[in-house]
Amino acid sequence: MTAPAARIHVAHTSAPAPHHYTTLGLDSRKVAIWAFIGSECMLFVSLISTYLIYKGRSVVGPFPHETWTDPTTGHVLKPILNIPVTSASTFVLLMSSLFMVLALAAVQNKEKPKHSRGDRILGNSKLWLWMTAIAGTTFLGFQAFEFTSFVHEGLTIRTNLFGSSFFTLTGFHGAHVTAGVLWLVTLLAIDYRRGLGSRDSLLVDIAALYWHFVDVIWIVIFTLVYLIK
Amino acid sequence: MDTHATNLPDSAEADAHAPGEVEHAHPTWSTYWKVALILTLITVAEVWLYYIPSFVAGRGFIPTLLVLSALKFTIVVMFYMHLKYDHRLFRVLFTGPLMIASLTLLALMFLFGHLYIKIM
Amino acid sequence: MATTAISTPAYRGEYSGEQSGLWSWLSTVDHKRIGILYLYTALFFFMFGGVEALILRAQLGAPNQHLVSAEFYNQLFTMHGTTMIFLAIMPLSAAFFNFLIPLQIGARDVAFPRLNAFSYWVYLFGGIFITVPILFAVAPNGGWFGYAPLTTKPYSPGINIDFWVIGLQILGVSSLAAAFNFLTTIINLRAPGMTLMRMPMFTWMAFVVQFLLVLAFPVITIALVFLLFDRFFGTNFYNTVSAGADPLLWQHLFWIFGHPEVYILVLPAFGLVSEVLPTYSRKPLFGYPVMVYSGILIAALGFGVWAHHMFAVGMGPIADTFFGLTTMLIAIPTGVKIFNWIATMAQGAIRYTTSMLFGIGLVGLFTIGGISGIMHSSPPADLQQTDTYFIVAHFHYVLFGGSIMGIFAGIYHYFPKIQGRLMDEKLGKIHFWLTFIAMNLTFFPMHFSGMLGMPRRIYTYDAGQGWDLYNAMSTAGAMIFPIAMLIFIYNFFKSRKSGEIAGSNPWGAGTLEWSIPSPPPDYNFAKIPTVTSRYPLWEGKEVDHESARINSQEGKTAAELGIVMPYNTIKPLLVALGLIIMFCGLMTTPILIAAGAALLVFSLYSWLLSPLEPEHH
Amino acid sequence: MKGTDRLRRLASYAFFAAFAIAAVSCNEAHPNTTLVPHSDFGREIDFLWNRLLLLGTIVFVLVEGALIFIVIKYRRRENQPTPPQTHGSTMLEITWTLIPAVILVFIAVPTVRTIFITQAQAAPGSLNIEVTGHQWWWEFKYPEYGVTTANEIYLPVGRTVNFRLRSADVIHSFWTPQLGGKRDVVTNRTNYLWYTPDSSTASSVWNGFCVEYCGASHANMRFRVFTVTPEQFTSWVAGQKLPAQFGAVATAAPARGPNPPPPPGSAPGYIFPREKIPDYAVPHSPIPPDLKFTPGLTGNAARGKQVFSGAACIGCHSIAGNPIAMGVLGPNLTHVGSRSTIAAGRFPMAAAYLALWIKNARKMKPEVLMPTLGLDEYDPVLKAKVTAATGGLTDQQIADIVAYLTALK
Ligand code: HEA
Ligand code: HEA
Ligand code: HEC
Ligand code: CUA
Ligand SMILES: [Cu+2]
Repeated sequence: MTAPAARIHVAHTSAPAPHHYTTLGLDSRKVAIWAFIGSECMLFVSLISTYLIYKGRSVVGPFPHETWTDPTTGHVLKPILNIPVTSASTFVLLMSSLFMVLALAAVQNKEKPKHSRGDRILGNSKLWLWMTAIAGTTFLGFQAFEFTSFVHEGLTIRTNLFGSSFFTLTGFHGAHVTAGVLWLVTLLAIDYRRGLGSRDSLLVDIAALYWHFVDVIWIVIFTLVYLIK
Repeated sequence: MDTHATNLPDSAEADAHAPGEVEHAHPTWSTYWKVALILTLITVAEVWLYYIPSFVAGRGFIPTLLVLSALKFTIVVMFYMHLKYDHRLFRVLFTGPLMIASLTLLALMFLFGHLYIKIM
Repeated sequence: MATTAISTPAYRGEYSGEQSGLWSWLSTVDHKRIGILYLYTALFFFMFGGVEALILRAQLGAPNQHLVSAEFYNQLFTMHGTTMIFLAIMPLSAAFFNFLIPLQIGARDVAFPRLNAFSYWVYLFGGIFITVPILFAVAPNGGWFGYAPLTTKPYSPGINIDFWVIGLQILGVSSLAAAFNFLTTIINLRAPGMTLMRMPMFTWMAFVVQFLLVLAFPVITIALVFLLFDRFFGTNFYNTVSAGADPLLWQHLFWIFGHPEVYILVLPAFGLVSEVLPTYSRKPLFGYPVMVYSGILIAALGFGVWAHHMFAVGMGPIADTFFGLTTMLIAIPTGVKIFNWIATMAQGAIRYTTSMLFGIGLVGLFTIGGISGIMHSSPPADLQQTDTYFIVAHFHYVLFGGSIMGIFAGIYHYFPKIQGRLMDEKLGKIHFWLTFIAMNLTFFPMHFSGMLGMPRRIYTYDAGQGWDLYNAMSTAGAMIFPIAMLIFIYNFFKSRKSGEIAGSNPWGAGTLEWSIPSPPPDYNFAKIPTVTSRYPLWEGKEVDHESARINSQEGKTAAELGIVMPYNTIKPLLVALGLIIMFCGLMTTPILIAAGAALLVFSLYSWLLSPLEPEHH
Repeated sequence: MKGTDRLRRLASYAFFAAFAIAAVSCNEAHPNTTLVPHSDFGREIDFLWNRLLLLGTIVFVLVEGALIFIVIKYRRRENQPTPPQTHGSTMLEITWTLIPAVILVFIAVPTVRTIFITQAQAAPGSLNIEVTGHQWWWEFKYPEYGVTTANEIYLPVGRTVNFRLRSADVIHSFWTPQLGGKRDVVTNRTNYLWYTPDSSTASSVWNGFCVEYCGASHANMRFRVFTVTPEQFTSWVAGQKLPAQFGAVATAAPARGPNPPPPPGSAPGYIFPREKIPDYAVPHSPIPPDLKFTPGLTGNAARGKQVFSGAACIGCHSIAGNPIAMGVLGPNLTHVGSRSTIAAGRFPMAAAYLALWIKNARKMKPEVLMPTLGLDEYDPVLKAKVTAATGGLTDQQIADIVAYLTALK
């Protein structure tokens, strides 16, 4: 499919140029991911603003923090948010960030000598990538549980303004986590295929930045959506 | 011939960066777990506060939660996303948009009457 | 002093022999070729949007006419606005970003060449997706800002709006991908010595625009997602009156995007004239640092003024005051730009090339649009102006008089760099003068029809309203545009074939892109230059670019020079295709969604896992 | 190049001359001008506008003047050496940052003042009118008097009127250019707008428009404002309050004030005389060429009442005094015969137009909600022919309805 344009390498490079010249000596991919994260701030702020704007404006329940009695049927609906469960999932996501930094450190230090068993565990990139991916998946599991129980309790994306803005906001976050898990799995596949070494640390670093950012967004959502009444 | 011209420092912003990743003073395992601990503690504190009805009813509840969450936010960004140690360009690329995003959020809250200023 | 490291010999043939034919265009990752693709496509859409405008004008030429039905008229103005903004001006700017940024900063390509190709293909497919419906009279008909709840399912049950929602979403993907790419390119691929404060002004404005894109597009993405969910899944964001939805949410989200968007449309043109005016005045840009800061300031302030499009919605006195005042503030940095351009020309040696005429045209005409903008910025005064032709006059002065004038200045200026030949100056000047007259004859009377009470977006109006004369003038003016455009098109294709050979620096310009052959070789710079000033070719030695020109006749290929070039690849196109198929599936059948997703994922992985270019050693 | 630049200058003079002419030109030629205000609100805006125009013109003349001067003066001459390579001037740049800033202060201060004046609460004792925007017509209610009309407002001069604006469907915008600025009519929100028509405007007609794009017939969502003397207003209200009646019964109307009792068959209260309505307020919309009505038919109002009461009409229209007509989807027709236009200012109120309207409203006005009702007519929205089974009305039936409706004064 591809037609190689030119296969001849640089003839007399005076300095050992590892890759193309870059102005700041930074890898372009890392610059791009930070720009992307900046852009994502606006994305999530739009979602969060909408949630907050519509907060307290729903005409019918269920509501996040208040009980609601359906005037037509007389059903009493409890506040729908389940703080204990979400606290647990929040904790899991926080831990995944720890695993992620450990995965990155492991990849960065791949070639460094390992002296103790602790060093070897900390230096096991596969382990930490797995842990991160599992934590992410667990978080998604919690979310799936949350969504289904909400639907059972009578809150769907169509029920009221709260339902629409809540599911869209947390759903977008969940989609980001899902993409992150896929990314991690891809890294794992590479790790199994050829091993990730310190020369790949950038690959992991970028994934990690994305992962942490998704975590950071959850920190905000947890407070604004779940805790503040 | 030299296609990758010699790396003249870019006087304005390339301080001391040679091409390729520069090893900064990276945080280590001990930083990482401490950070995780702090994050966990803050989260516990947040949820705990949520369950104190008198505090929730008070005026300090929302500000406290906002501050705590901002604190967590900052810690993750600074340490896990190693913004504290990284090139300052990244700080600009992140804080700039974050500022605009926060101001937009604030403005929207005013516009939809969730926050208001009293005049007259 | 030999301040510039001018490139060494470089070049042979138009493009390397192995890169011609249709396949090479489909699989190209060369930023210059992608720029050319953008240019052609966007010019096509510009004419398409123009023809839509001509039909609008024909209908409005006299009262109570019925050339087109009300329904079709509404599709026409919606698609005219949408086409001009998203399919003509933004991509025309993108054409210049693509072609010029790497050349101006001394880079071999953009940071992510394949992503660049992807952006283009998504734009092309998205453009086709959103344009084709009008041929079947089922085009979007909600206006270019698609106010909810009119655009929600209960009030727009047809598929018209679906095309709009999905089409804009697709185009957003393209713009965002391109923005990350250029942002990274400008930050990270500048040649040694090309500090930020030495960057050519076009690149600077492009840089600012990328920030605007990166921050504004996510907002409309979300606004459109809500609308999409409302239409497809029955959510309540703007949909249901009974659920208590607030339609102002859409307006706020849209304009948080929409106002920065108008600066996205005009800043590239500002950048282009900032190259054009100094060149033909043979003087450096006056007040370069202030030009940079004012550009940044315009962009930053641009995020705090959005609600000036909503002065009539009843936001209350405090919001009106705030947004009115921030809007007025923008006049200051913009004014500085206007004055600095004039000061650039003062004491210069002005050559009236076509490009320069368009550049001067921008300064003169944009000012008019800016002044009417300030008239809208006073909220009570705007209550008599908003949604009338006075607004239509304002935005055509800034969009046509600003963006389009600037882009034409850029086309005439850079045509020789792109094609290696000069455009015909005589035809060019006819083009300019016809456009200038048409522009003023069409849009100036709209100030009157507006202040005399004519609402916008009306497919017809009654006789005796005092608007007949001004509408007749506008329509007459509009009919001159196609003549001008046809002359331009003729000139463009004729010059491409048989124009005078340009040489590397036909205009005696001062910036880096003029130091290499025209058209530039695929690798741009045989040797990455070291930059020591803002106008290296003016401050360096004349012989340098003279020798570069001579050398360009016996240039070498990248292979001979040992320059590593990226592989051509079709994968970005396939990913874009997968994306489009997915979105088409959303409107038709889930099978297509699955097929599109499969193609997308497969091609994306195969793209990401294949190397960009040959190994270095 | 000299010639062309002179041309440019001439052109700009011409534009400004034209602007000046437009600004001073009288109402008749420019019946919707915003430049000749007739209310307190209008004058507030006009004051701002004049200042904006003045300052804008000064900026325009100075900038374009400088531009043209420099472009001509510094054109390249033969063998000219490289011009001086000036890079900037801090003094100059500070100057042209400050001057616009000062100009803006002169705009900003009165702007803020006017914002707060015009958005204050309406004075107590104002006349309240509830405006509801519908796709594509206006419903007006006078809650104090229990009067409902469509597409026409009567205002007593000298009294502040406070509009309460709400929408039944999408967003519209309410505008009477000569009387004041516009205000959007937003779904799920209530907006207010007030102004006081000048006393000098008694016996005038003003055009009003919907100025927010609201769908297919946005262009046809117009209305009329009649400013009348307080006495005429009182009489009008009295007439409108009565239930619908036609024929001789009308004389029972109580006529107050200086107006003599109306002759039989005319309106019970004051109505703005049709012959005094200026041309700009009389619709000229063309009739669709393919819509025909049997010539020479005469209708019977009493029969028309029966047909009306048995047809689809009652599902959407109310007529006070006809207990079966209670619909709320369409305009209230109680005094439809007293209005000067139908279909939101698209056609004059006259038997010929009304007949065609009832026969095929959707051909008369794109995509209206009111269905096509003439027998064998093609409904362009439903894309089907109207049959007897779907309630099609013969021309005779329509003529009867028309007789009935035109008599409702
Ligand atoms: C290229 C695009 C572009 C640009 C650059 C601008 C620039 C400006 N615009 Fe415009 N605008 C649009 C495109 C643009 N606009 C579009 C498309 C719409 C309509 C959208 C729609 O409804 O469809 C619109 C609508 C619009 C509105 C809403 C009107 C309404 O619907 O009611 C307002 C209100 O404040 C406004 C204001 C301004 C102002 C203050 C500027 C300023 O940036 C202008 C600043 C420039 C100058 C002032 C001239 C130079 C300065 C000097 C010479 C200094 C001295 C001058 C003074 C002191 C006055 N614009
Ligand atoms: C960059 C943006 C841009 C540009 C360049 C233009 C260019 C033109 N625009 Fe428009 N316009 C908008 C952006 C733009 N417009 C927007 C955003 C709206 C608002 C839409 C909305 O309300 O939603 C609008 C609305 C708008 C209206 C108001 C419609 C309404 O409210 O009802 C009108 C009416 O006159 C109009 C006219 C024109 C005309 C005559 C041109 C001319 O300059 C066009 C020039 C013509 C050509 C360039 C065509 C040349 C053609 C050929 C060479 C082909 C010849 C060949 C054949 C005939 C086969 N435009
Ligand atoms: C589906 C509802 C519906 C039905 C049925 C209907 N109308 Fe209407 N009618 C409307 C609406 C809505 C309008 C306003 C149309 C507009 O101006 O956009 C209207 C307008 C009118 C007007 C003009 C009123 C004015 O002041 O502008 C008349 C007269 C009228 N209808 C008469 C009739 C008659 C007679 C019938 C039956 C034979 C009828 N309508 C049946 C909905 C209906
Ligand atoms: Cu109602 Cu436009
Ligand atoms: Cu704006």
